[in-house]
Amino acid sequence: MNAISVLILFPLAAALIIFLTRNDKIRNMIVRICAIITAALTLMVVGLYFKYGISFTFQTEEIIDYIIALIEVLVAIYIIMAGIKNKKYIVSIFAAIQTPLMLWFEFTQKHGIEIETSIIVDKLSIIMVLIIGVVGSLICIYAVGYMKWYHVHHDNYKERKSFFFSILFLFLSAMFGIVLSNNLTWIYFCWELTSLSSFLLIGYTKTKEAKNNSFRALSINLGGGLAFAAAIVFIGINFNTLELSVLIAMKPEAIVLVPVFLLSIAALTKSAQLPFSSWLLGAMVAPTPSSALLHSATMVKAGVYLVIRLAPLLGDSSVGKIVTLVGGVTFLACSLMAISQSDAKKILAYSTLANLGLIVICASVGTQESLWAAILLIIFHSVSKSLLFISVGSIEHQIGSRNVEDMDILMDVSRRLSLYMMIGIAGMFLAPFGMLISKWVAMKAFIDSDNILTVIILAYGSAATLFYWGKWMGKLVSNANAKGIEKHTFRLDEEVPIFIHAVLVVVSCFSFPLISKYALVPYLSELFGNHAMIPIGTSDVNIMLYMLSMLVILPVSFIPIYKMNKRRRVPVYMAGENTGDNKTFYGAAGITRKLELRNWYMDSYFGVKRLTLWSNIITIGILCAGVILLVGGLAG
Amino acid sequence: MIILIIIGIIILAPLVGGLLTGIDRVITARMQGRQGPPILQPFYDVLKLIQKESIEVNSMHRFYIYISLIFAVFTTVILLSGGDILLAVFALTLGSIFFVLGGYASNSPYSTIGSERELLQIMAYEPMVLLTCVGFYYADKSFFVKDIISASIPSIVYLPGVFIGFVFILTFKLRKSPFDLSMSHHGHQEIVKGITTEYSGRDLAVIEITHWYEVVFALTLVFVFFATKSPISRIVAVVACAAVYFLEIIIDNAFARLKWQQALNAAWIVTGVLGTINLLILSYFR
Amino acid sequence: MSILSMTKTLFKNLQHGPYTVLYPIKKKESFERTRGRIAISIDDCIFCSMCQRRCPTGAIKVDKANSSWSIERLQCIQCNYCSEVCPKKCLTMENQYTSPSFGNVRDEFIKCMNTQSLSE
Amino acid sequence: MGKRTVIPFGPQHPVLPEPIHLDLVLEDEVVVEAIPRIGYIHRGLEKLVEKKDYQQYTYVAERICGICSFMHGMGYCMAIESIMEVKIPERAEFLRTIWAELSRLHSHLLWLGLLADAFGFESLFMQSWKLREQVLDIFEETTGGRVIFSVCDIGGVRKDISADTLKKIAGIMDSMEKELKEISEVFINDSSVKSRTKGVGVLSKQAAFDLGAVGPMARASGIEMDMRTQGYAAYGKLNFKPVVEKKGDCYARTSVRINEMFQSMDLIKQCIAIIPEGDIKVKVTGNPNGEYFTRVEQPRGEVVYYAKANGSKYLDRLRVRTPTFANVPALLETLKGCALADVPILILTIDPCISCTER
Amino acid sequence: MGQQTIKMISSNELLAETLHLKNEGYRLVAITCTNKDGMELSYSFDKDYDFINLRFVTDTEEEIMSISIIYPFSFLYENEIKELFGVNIKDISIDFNNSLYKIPVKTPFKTKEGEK
Amino acid sequence: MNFVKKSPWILHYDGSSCNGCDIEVLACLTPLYDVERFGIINTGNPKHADILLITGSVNEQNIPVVKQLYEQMAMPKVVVAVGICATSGGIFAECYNVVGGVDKVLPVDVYVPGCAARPEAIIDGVVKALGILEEKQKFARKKNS
Repeated sequence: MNAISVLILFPLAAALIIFLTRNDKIRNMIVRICAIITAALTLMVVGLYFKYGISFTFQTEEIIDYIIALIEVLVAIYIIMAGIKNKKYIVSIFAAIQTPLMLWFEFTQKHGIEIETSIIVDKLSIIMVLIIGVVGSLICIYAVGYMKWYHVHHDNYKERKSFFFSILFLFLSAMFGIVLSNNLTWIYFCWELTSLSSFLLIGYTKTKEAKNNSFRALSINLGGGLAFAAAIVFIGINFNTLELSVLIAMKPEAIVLVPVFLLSIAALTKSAQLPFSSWLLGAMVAPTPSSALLHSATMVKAGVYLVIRLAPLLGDSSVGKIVTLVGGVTFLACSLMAISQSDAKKILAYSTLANLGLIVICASVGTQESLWAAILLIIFHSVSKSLLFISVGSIEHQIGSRNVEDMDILMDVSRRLSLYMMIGIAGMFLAPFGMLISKWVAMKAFIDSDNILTVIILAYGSAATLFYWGKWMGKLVSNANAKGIEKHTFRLDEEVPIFIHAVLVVVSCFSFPLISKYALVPYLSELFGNHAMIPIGTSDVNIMLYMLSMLVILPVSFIPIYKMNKRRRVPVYMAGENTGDNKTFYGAAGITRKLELRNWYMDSYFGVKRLTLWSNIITIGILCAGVILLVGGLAG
Repeated sequence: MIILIIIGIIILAPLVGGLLTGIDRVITARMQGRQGPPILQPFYDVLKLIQKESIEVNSMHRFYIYISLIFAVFTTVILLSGGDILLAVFALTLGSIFFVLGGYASNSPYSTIGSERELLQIMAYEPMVLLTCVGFYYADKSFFVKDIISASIPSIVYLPGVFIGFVFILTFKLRKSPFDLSMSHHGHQEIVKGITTEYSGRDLAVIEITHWYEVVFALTLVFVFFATKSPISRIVAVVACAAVYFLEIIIDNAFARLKWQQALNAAWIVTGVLGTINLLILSYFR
Repeated sequence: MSILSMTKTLFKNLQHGPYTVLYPIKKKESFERTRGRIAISIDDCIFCSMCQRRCPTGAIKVDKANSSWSIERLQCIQCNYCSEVCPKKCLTMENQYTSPSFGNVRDEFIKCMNTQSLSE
Repeated sequence: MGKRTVIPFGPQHPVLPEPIHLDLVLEDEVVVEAIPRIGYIHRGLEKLVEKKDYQQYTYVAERICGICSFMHGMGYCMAIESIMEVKIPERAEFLRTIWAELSRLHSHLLWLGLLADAFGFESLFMQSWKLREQVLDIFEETTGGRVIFSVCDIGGVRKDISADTLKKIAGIMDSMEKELKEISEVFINDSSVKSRTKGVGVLSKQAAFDLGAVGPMARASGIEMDMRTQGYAAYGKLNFKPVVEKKGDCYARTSVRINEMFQSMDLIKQCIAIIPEGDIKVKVTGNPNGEYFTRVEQPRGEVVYYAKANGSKYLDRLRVRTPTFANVPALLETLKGCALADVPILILTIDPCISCTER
Repeated sequence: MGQQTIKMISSNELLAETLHLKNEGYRLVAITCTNKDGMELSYSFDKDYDFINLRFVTDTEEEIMSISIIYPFSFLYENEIKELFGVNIKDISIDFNNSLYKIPVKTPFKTKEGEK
Repeated sequence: MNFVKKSPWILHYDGSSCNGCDIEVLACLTPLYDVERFGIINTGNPKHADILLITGSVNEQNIPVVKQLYEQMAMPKVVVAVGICATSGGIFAECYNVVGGVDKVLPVDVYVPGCAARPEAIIDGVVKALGILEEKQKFARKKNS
């Protein structure tokens, strides 16, 4: 248990130190060291508690509660002030409602509620800790390299690196808090802290756009927080408990479903599901490491983590159906919308939304198989997506743009980067890689649970996924030559984390049977009280491992063939008008014209505006239906 | 033993595929009132291509189509040895994606547009392929071909809608008009030869052989719809395969090539209507 | 809406069998007027050079001194003008076309001797 | 970075029977801009009038274009005959009309085939060209050439068609009409074909007029313009009305051409019914002096022959304004905003004859 | 055959006359250039088979206004005449700058056979 | 076995012909002549083609095009000049913008005369070209071994 307190408190301390260090070099060193220590701590905690897991409560809980309340008040004041200062009153209103609500609850209603276990370490939280710790610390190291040139390129932004790094570490601490706590008030507190750090990081550049987007993010997240707070109050008053595990163990009756619904709303906002998704897209203005860490790999996972925790209550209940539908619409709509995007970070954002939607579906369907899929999706998605984000960050550095269309010269600029990028993309949608395995199981789970609608949504969504990743990959492999591009150094600080990420993507695919055997199956067996099975047959797993090995071995085995077999090289076919360099052709009036090859975006079909409007209307409708059902349930 | 079977499949599948392509060409010719090439013409073509010089536009673009071939072989082996249909479909998709990447890798105008269209085609037919697998699972409680074809009632009884939908998207897979946007077997197309534009010699032969494997893959799925454990049904299934193939030839010759909008709409709507309704009914009665 | 409206024709063709003339094996019979290539009955020729002057492409060469008449087969456009203007009507248009060659073909005809063709 | 693709289209391209180049600027597959480049076939044959005398030039004029070879020969001969004020025999007028209409028939069938090919309907292409072979057989039987006839001459025609053959031709026309009905059914009614032609490349009546479109291109947009109504050759004695459609899209142009084919068959039969006996040629002596504009309706539209002679056997100037030359601006207009898949159809829809255009 | 009127004008009347014809509803049929005693330019118009030619004689020095502002599609004719005859036509809406045909000989029609 | 003879693929390019020969080349594909009997496919893509059929003469503008197409074809390859314009320039030989026959820029292997060349003649020409193709193939192999 000491290890766990250290795990939570160490990043906090690191954040403080970093914030106070003013010298660039020293600070970078500290960041690196702290990141490594965090990772080491994570591994240690995992090692210590993996086999059996623990649950305990602190003796000094009351003091902690008071400290939390104090910080909460301070944060609330800060937010209210900031809201008023920037004329974003909605933020102030939210803060002004929920904090007094929580304080009122804390000081008047809470007496008599005993918390038996405030910290639970089980297989699920271990997996989450592992993701947060490893991916998070890698991204922190990456950020050191990234931020170095970030301010060189964007010299119009004020440099606030120490602030940036310390928020990153603060955030890590808060994330650990969310996944390890069992006490709902603690989860709520950490939840609000992540919202706050997200808000601070999005607003990092202090441009008008950044400011607007950060406030949008904050207001939506605070809205979710309000739902969370309401849920806590409801639970505390009605069931006389504040423990998540106790809540989960209840029967899905109408009265229980009310807080579950509220918590689900909170989870949906955090996971940026439609109709609450606009904040995540706006968050892409933040520097890339924060997008990688907060807006894809970890923070948004807090939402789906909560849904997974609530899964036993969702299952067949009306709330479960509602959440499934919202996830389904998000998955389909965002997969389609990603097609019309050309900004790499936007594509990643839409893809994140879609995948979170998928995880939400899996979690809310709530069968053993679907939860298996959901947890695996979290793992694979975190690793692949943060690899993609940080690669895009470095690509932006190398070629000066993060538009997918400009990446056709990447092969020429940096073969390694494009390879990492390919691994990341392959990890997102190709067959033997993780995401697809999970999708497969998800599909099977949906069929088994007779969710035919979600099966169909999955079929269409996957097809759309294929298209946008496919065309991006296409740009990466196309051999346009990059003349006149100034090559930058690919810093070690950037490359090492990217490389480790890439290795992780591949290794996690190879080792998923192990993960399944040692973590998922025991967790699910315990949760459902029967013996869980790995949903994929052994023979299939073997075939998939063959495929994966082929994908690794084949490219390597081609190298000698290339060396041996030299061929006559001719220019590409340009209807006979090639000028000879594969880049230009003789155009009309004898002018030499540059060949330009661009992807399809099909705006008339997959345009964001129309799709967003419709899917928002549908999801809002679904949520309203949920409210009506709940009220009806309570009445009946 | 297993290894022998696998080797047998690897060798026989392209022979069957090539022969079918040859028959296709002859029947097509006869339908157009022509004499047509010899039945073995596809083999002559491929052998010729292997004998010819292979030229390249850059060092990378041939790599992808070899991988594509390997995965097409892989798929066929999985399917014919009674393996998991869904896994086979995924492997085939992987192969198709590599084929598409091959088109992009050449960075040539028509290849790139071909790749773009090919991706669109994959997007158009993928839902139906997945739903077909789902349908099999619904009907026979298993993704494994060996389980499905040893059921007592043929899957077609449960899945008539899915079957029609599948035959519909088979037109994409076999690269037949009206859905041969990305790479037509006929000479004249606005994007020249699509993805294959930049390939020559051995590489082109590889693409052709990949296509043969895909033909076998597609017809195997048709076979699975009809086969049960009784031997008569196996014969019926083979006849059904022949009939479907003949139908595809007629469709090929009786349609203009559609544009991508129409292709995407048609495929998605047919999938949405036939596949969905069939599955909904099935899940209702289950 | 009508789809597959081509099917009727397709089956008709299928039933009828190919319309193809199996060319090198079987030949399509040519018509009486078919313009293939120019032939000369050199014995009747008076070497007036009318054909040479009128030939639009300059394919015909007439050499009065050697009493030879020659034609560049790869320049002749089979317009039949020469045979129309020939005062002796010794130029005729044959049905058989000139067969493809690997190089320039110049057919030369010299009077008093039998037809002889030289290829360069 | 924009999302615009810039690619070359042609000169060598499988869908283009003739070399023409377009710089295509695409967005997805939508053509935003199409800039043409021509000159691959430019030979400069108008200049040849200074080297070939006006008699020899008949053969050059025939080879301006291999598809409407006869019409070019006829247009040229008519221009010279008008300058020299030669009245050609009536039978020759009728023979010219028969050949001209047969040419139209073959040209339209060829076009139908190519159109089918452009939208990937191979069997339809084969059917159209199979039908066309029958017309070519008639050509070969009556003139001796499948493509280039060399029958039109200044002062008449060089070959007569016997009464038996004429009867046979009428018979062939009857049987062809049936077969043509069968394939025109597909062009007009098949929904997959309609989906590729309806609403594609719409040219309004005003636009067609403003862009100077001629021939079927103009007639499909509702402009009734047909030089044959001026009654040159034997057209004055025949009964027909120009085929006009209103919509101005590819579908309308297809249907105009198909109806013109039926009309041509009818005209041929009319000619055969009333063709008079008599000479086929008058002897022309002397050299032309003067100038004249001849306007003839080719399968592709109105062609203008301008000949200026100075009394020597070499002309001063021969100018051919071919229909494709007039239709190119309309083509460029319709290309804007079309899909890449429509580009071959639109290029074909004006029935381009680049070798005419560039001469 | 319809009427064939040839109306002689001077080169500076060209635009006004063309505009007049355009307003009457005439369509431009062709622009023809003949090299005989200077460059003889004929602009042919047609309305319901009524055929009118505007004609004037110029040389290769004089600047001729393009009529492409009135009939936009005249750019093809004008480019051709400019390239083949060397007539100095200015302000063509789409000017190919003498590379419409991209011929190796410069203005081949400017000189006549035998006059070289 | 030498399979080049069994499946010659054609690339047809229209130099500056009058279309007469082009439509005859196309006519070879149609039911009456159907060259697919010989395995001939009109590919329209130099990278796939074995035989380059050129109709029409060459001029300043299309010389680079023709050369490039030839370069982009894989060995062994042959060039067949179809029609009088392609063999010698024909009636247009004296035009200012006609350079002459195709042999001015490419090594022509087979000349198919005719104005316009008849489909039968074109088939004959292609069959003749097959012989040359085979020779070239043998030669290339000998050189390799």
